[in-house]
Amino acid sequence: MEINTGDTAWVLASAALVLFMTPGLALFYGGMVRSKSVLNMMMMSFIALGTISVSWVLWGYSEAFGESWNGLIGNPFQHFGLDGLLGERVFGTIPAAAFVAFQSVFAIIAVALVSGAIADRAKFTAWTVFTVVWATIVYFPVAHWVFAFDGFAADKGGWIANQLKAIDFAGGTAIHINAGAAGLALAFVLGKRVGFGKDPMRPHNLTLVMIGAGILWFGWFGFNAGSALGANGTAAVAWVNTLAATGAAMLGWLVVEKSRDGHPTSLGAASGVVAGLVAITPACSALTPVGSVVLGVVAGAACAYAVGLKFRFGFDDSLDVVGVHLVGGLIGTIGVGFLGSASAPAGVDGLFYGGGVDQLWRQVVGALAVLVFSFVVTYVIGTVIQRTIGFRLETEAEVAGIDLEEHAETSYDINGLASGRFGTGSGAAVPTAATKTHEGASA
Amino acid sequence: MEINTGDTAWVLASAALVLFMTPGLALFYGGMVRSKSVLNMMMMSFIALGTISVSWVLWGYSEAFGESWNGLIGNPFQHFGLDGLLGERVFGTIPAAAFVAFQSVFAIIAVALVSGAIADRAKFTAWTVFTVVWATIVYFPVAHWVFAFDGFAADKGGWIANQLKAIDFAGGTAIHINAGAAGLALAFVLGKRVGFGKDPMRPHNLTLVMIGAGILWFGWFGFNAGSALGANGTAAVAWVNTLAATGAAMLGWLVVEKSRDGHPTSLGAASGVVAGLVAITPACSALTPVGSVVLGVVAGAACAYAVGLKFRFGFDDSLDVVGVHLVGGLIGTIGVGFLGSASAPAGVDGLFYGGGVDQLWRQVVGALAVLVFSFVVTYVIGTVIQRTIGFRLETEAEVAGIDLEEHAETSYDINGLASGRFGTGSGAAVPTAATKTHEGASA
Amino acid sequence: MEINTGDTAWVLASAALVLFMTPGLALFYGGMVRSKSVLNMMMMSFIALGTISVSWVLWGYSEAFGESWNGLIGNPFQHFGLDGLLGERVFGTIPAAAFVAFQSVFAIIAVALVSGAIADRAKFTAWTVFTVVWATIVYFPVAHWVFAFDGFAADKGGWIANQLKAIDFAGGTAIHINAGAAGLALAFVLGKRVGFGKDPMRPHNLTLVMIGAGILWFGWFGFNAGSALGANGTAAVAWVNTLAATGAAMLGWLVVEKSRDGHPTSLGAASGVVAGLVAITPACSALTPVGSVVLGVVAGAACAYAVGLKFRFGFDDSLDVVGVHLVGGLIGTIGVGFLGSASAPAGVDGLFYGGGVDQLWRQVVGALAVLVFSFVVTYVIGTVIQRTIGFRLETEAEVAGIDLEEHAETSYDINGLASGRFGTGSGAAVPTAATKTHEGASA
Amino acid sequence: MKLVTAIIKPHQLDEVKEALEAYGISGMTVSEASGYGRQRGHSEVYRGAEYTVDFVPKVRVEVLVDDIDAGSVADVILKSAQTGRIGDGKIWTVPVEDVVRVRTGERGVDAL
Amino acid sequence: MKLVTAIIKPHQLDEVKEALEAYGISGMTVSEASGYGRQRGHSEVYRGAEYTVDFVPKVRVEVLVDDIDAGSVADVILKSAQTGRIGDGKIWTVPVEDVVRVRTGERGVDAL
Amino acid sequence: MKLVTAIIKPHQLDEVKEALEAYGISGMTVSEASGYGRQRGHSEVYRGAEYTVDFVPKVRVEVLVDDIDAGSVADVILKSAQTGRIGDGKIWTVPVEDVVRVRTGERGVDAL
Ligand SMILES: Nc1ncnc2c1ncn2[C@@H]1O[C@H](COP(=O)(O)OP(=O)(O)O)[C@@H](O)[C@H]1O
Ligand SMILES: Nc1ncnc2c1ncn2[C@@H]1O[C@H](COP(=O)(O)OP(=O)(O)O)[C@@H](O)[C@H]1O
Ligand SMILES: Nc1ncnc2c1ncn2[C@@H]1O[C@H](COP(=O)(O)OP(=O)(O)O)[C@@H](O)[C@H]1O
Repeated sequence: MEINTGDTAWVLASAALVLFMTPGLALFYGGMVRSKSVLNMMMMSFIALGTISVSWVLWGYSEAFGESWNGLIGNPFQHFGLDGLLGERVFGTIPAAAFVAFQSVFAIIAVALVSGAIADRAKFTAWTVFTVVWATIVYFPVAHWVFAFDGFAADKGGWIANQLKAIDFAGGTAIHINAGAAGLALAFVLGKRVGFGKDPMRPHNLTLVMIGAGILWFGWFGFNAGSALGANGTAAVAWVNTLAATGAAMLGWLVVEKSRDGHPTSLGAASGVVAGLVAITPACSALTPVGSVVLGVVAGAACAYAVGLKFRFGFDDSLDVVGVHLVGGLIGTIGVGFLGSASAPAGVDGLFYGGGVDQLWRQVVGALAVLVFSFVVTYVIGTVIQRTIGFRLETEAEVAGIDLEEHAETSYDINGLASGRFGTGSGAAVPTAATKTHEGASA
Repeated sequence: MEINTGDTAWVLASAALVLFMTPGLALFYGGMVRSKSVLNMMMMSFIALGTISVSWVLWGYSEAFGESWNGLIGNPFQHFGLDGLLGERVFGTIPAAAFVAFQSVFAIIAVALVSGAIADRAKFTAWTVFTVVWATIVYFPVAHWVFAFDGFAADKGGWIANQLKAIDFAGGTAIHINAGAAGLALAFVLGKRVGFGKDPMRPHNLTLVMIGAGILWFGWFGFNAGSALGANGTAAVAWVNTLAATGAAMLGWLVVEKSRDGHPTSLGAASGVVAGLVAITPACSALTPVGSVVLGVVAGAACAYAVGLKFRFGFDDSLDVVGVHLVGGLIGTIGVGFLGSASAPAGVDGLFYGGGVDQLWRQVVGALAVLVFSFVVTYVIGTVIQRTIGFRLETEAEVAGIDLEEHAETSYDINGLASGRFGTGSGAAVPTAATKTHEGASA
Repeated sequence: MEINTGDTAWVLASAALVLFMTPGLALFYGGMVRSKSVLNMMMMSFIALGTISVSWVLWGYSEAFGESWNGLIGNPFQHFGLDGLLGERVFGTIPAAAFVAFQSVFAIIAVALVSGAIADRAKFTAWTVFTVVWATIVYFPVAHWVFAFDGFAADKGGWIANQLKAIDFAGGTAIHINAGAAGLALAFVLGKRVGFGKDPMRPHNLTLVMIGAGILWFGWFGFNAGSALGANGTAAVAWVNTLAATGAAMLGWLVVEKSRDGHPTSLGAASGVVAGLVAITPACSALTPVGSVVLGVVAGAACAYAVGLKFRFGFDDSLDVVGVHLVGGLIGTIGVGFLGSASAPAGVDGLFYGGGVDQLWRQVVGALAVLVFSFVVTYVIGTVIQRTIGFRLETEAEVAGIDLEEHAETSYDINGLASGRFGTGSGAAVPTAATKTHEGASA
Repeated sequence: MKLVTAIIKPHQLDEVKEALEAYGISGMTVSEASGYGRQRGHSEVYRGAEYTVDFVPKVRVEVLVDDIDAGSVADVILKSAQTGRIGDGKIWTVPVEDVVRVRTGERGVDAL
Repeated sequence: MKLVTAIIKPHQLDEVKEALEAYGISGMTVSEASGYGRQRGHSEVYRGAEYTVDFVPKVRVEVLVDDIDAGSVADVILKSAQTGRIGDGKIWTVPVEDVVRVRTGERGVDAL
Repeated sequence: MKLVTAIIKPHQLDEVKEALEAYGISGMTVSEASGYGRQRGHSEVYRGAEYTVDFVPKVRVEVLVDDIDAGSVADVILKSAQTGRIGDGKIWTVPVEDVVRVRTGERGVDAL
């Protein structure tokens, strides 16, 4: 079959947009922690760009989109190293490699999202190991369930897409519920930060948070509208719904803040944006724009309340992966069962549009299946890592600051007055001991 | 009619690019104010992303592109909630929803631009109300005048596009003159900041300004080249002209600075970039690349002088919406009348290319019509808001810092030494009073 | 010939992505210097956006892609001012102007890259002059050698592309080796910074570095996959290889750091990303994804060592243009000769895939030719500038900070307590002397 | 000699500086500080969680003066720093045994 | 009157503040400082080049007190700032000749 | 005991620190300051509007010393901080009544 260049152009552009979301997430998360842990926070996202890129190319793609084993997992050996996907192979209307590209960045950000739950206290090596293990055991299979449609990249695909037929256009279950449930599990495994609920841990740089939110929104158009895998009417509707729901969610969050706390905040606006984006992710092909506005307002307002759950129940989901991604993902996924409209591209009426509960129960089952699977398996993975190489940082290092401990770096040196001495270190390609002579000093 | 996937891909990508400009503007503006008001400055842009997204979906699109009432305004009820635009409907060569998407982000940034004139001193709620009212009464109608071509989205469109036939490819009048005139009106309504012309109000973070300028330039390729509504030769020429004029404008601004003040500055470079982008916006389909260089140099140099007008005339257009957007928009719009070349896609010769004054007077009339309409109506809207709910912040709150007053947030906590106590607040989903016990403390 | 809208859409989007890389580079570089020189560092990139945009439109494009003079240089007068490229002219499947657009941003970033070698100590006016001279004498000709294929934009193109037939898909030689060699030459011409190898010169803002690295990676998909000049299978494979090699290079760099210095750093992650992007640039159409992973690991690890060379040999390549771009560019360009696989779009087997040394020697010759040419000519240009208008800043100004000296600006004013007095300055469009009365003061 | 130290509101710094200049004081050292006292801090709210910041920004001004000037300098600062609202700050005076100008090595009153 | 100055670890600030409040001290001035002493700094590595930072972050707490309180205030700070690990800091006391409250012009003990 | 305070140019800090170390001083406290004096500030220009910054960055170094060391310590700082150009700063000495090491509670000279 011939490729369609317009569809290909849009998918390649979308893939780049989604890649950009992970650095965006690094900034969004990084701005929210204290200045002594911003680099580690950003590194947890960046390392996923490294480990998951490589895993994806080697076995991840094949595990997600290779020939299905009972709808549960793809054959990881079939396309090992992307074997057989470089040439003239076409999926739908685009080159196979374009589909590989597009799906790769979903895997990366799904992993990076989880890190928000364990800010400031995870050993970096342990987290690095976790990214690979979690992707392999949790994400790639779940992506298979949700994104592998029969007859597209392989004859047989995953059970949620093909048997259950839950609608999840761009990954409300596979990405957000999945990452949210995993974050919750890790928050339990690692325990609370020193001083959680007592010390003030306010965001150290809200301009970073806003940059991150801006990049996320921008990239999310690739995430959602790109999931049409072509430049067509479905993509355009997904685009518009992504705008409408997100704007509405920002308003929803801010109205809650204004009425409850007295002030609409910039962190609230950024958080509302993300909540709206999460909620519309599964639903963007299934709702009308007005339905999207409704979904957005509900998601924004609900998540604004949900972020308080961690204080009530005492788990330290530091940057609210649960409150925003799990809750937002549930609202969006289940919301399709209520707000779906046959006039939207997905063509399915939800409960409120006279479609009964047929689609609703599918959505609920899909959402819960991913939630439970992810939570349980992640809890096991996290526990094994904690019991073997250790996951949680030592208390003293955590208090002194994880950036110094794990990365030997300081995030900012704005005034430039900090004194210090220079050693050529080992970077000089000469033995370290010899170079630590610190041959002079003046700040 | 069939959609063209290549055109659709480009329009969807362009729409995302233009969406990204508003967070970019937030950073550009945010870096220029003092650190005590950066969050409010960014929030004035972000809230437009919320309110205008929703307004656009509900009635804004229809008001701008619904069936025309005498060339002055579209029928706001025809496509209320984007009714009738989701299906197979095609405008030109793209899905109707793609056009809706592309135009939505123009509305958002037009509103956000205005905020630069009233930095540091506007009540956030009043600004929020203003965004909706101004979009409804000023922007949507003007967009109709300029962007609604007969027979594209509706049979009859706006008077500037179809009767006057002024050339405004991407919105020099509808966006920049419009926002600039509105900014001027609001600067009068709100009055000067405390200490204007006396206190130093230097930019608190020029790296933010540069990030913002970079994002704006990047996004502006969607703005200008995307306005071709297809991936064609016109788009490509618009792209090249957008580069040429902008680079030239940066040089123009810096040369003025170097010769007048002794130093070319980074704020000058960023400002020159924006001035060039503004000026080439209406003109990018009508000029040759050499013509674009000329327009850019003129715009950069002229705006470098124009930003000083506020000190001479004593109005506090804090971030130079007048000096850059109004002046740059006028130069670009009227410049088409001089520099237009029939060899460019628009195919019209200006005065300098032997075309006489025919196009020139059309450009002048279009520019002035928007300027006067926007200034007058905005002045009225601003005054009504000031007299009813109040627009201007209390002096004491302004001096203490609008971020704390309006958003209860602090932008940066870089050194992390700030002491403070934690209260679970109302986010804990339990009554506020009970949780303000501040159950412990250690920084 | 008809244009293909999908190909055009992708090339226009790619061009915008590559444009975005230069502001990204400004941040990447800017974050690495001390806070007293961040603005100058960013300005060295920004000014290239100005000067090279204009030079490109006037004579640069024609010099690079006009009719060839012996494969060495294009005719600079043929398309002066882009004459003859606006209309219906088509190159391959895209409008001529789209090709002009795409190649313009390569020229800009090539120039900007060089600045990393001479951080903190170059007179800004001299650098501005250098950008134009270097582009004209070095970059445009080298771009002709490498990127001008016979029969595409002109009948006859450059010698590396057409006679030597070295594979350099997106500019490993023309951009990275070229800029790296030029940086080395300038580092010699300007000499070391005051305190080099003694004073601590740690990065003042690593979050900026990470933002920059994120933008670079994002934009690089346009750079590499866009170089297919169409939305096709080659572009898709280039995209996937760009992901795989970059992720692998980050891991390679971090593993070296972890084993050598004890800590994987965020600066290392960002640097590894760039090293990987550089290395895969020439190779992205010629390798399999597995080959790309191998190339990436090698490049990341090798560059992690190569950045230490400057201390050993005592040249102050401040931000490691040599260690990352020259070394990375050599690894990628020559790596094609080893790792090239006939199953990739370029269809050439390298030494490791049984292709013998045929392609290898071509790669080596191409790489060395550019390296030597660039180094020698740049050294001459730099020396002439130094001997005439002076290139190196005065010592005292360098120590006090180049931002204040050259741009009269301060990068950050975060706490806002800095006292100061306001003068309307010359911006008020009234004579400076009269306005320096400082009519009052209170911070 | 004496060292007169004043903790004042940041906004009053320029007025204090000008008043001191007018009085004939040509040098001073200024630094940032945070104050705790009758003047209350403020609350911030992030994702619904409330933080109370107890300290308010202040500026410290230090002036080395001759013994006979100490009282008047304190008065000059007092007048120029006063806004009458809570949190205006404190001024205190400490005896100094020796002062040296680093550039010249001059000592005592000559070093001021 | 006396000025009691303490250089302490940043983390102890809230405890010191609360202890002083409990003792009845209602005002103090705090600022950032960097300390050099037995407590070592740390090393950082950027692109393989090592930097040694010798100074460690500290907080300076200053309290103006009546003569008779000086000793007890120093003791209160001592107890609340102590962690027993190297780098806990110093407390010193300096005689003060005069204190003024800027807001009211009150002097001496009334100004505290 | 005495407290020797020096306001110096930021660039001289490392030299001062090394000179003090060489002399045998093992502890000190450093903080940022802004100075006003003979040394002029600078002008900045933003969109044509000029701002004059009057204060120049300085560093404050404080050393607690035994009475007999006070003079020599001031001299050591004097020599190491001197560049001979305007703005080199001041050194002054203040009497201290009591010093405590927080970690151990040691007092007086033992606490240094
Ligand atoms: N006992 C004290 N010792 C040191 N500084 C003090 C003391 N009391 C107050 N201050 C400083 O003076 C500032 C103003 O004091 P405050 O009690 O708020 O107002 P006022 O002096 O107007 O009654 C405080 O912020 C603090 O910096
Ligand atoms: N002689 C001194 N003069 C001034 N400050 C000092 C002096 N010695 C120590 N300090 C301060 O006290 C802090 C703690 O001192 P240090 O020697 O590290 O630990 P300890 O007091 O527990 O032995 C130092 O960081 C420094 O700020
Ligand atoms: N009277 C003073 N009181 C306190 N600090 C002072 C005084 N005079 C000068 N200083 C400090 O000393 C610094 C250097 O003083 P300055 O007059 O600029 O140069 P110099 O001491 O070389 O004549 C000033 O920046 C300021 O920090």
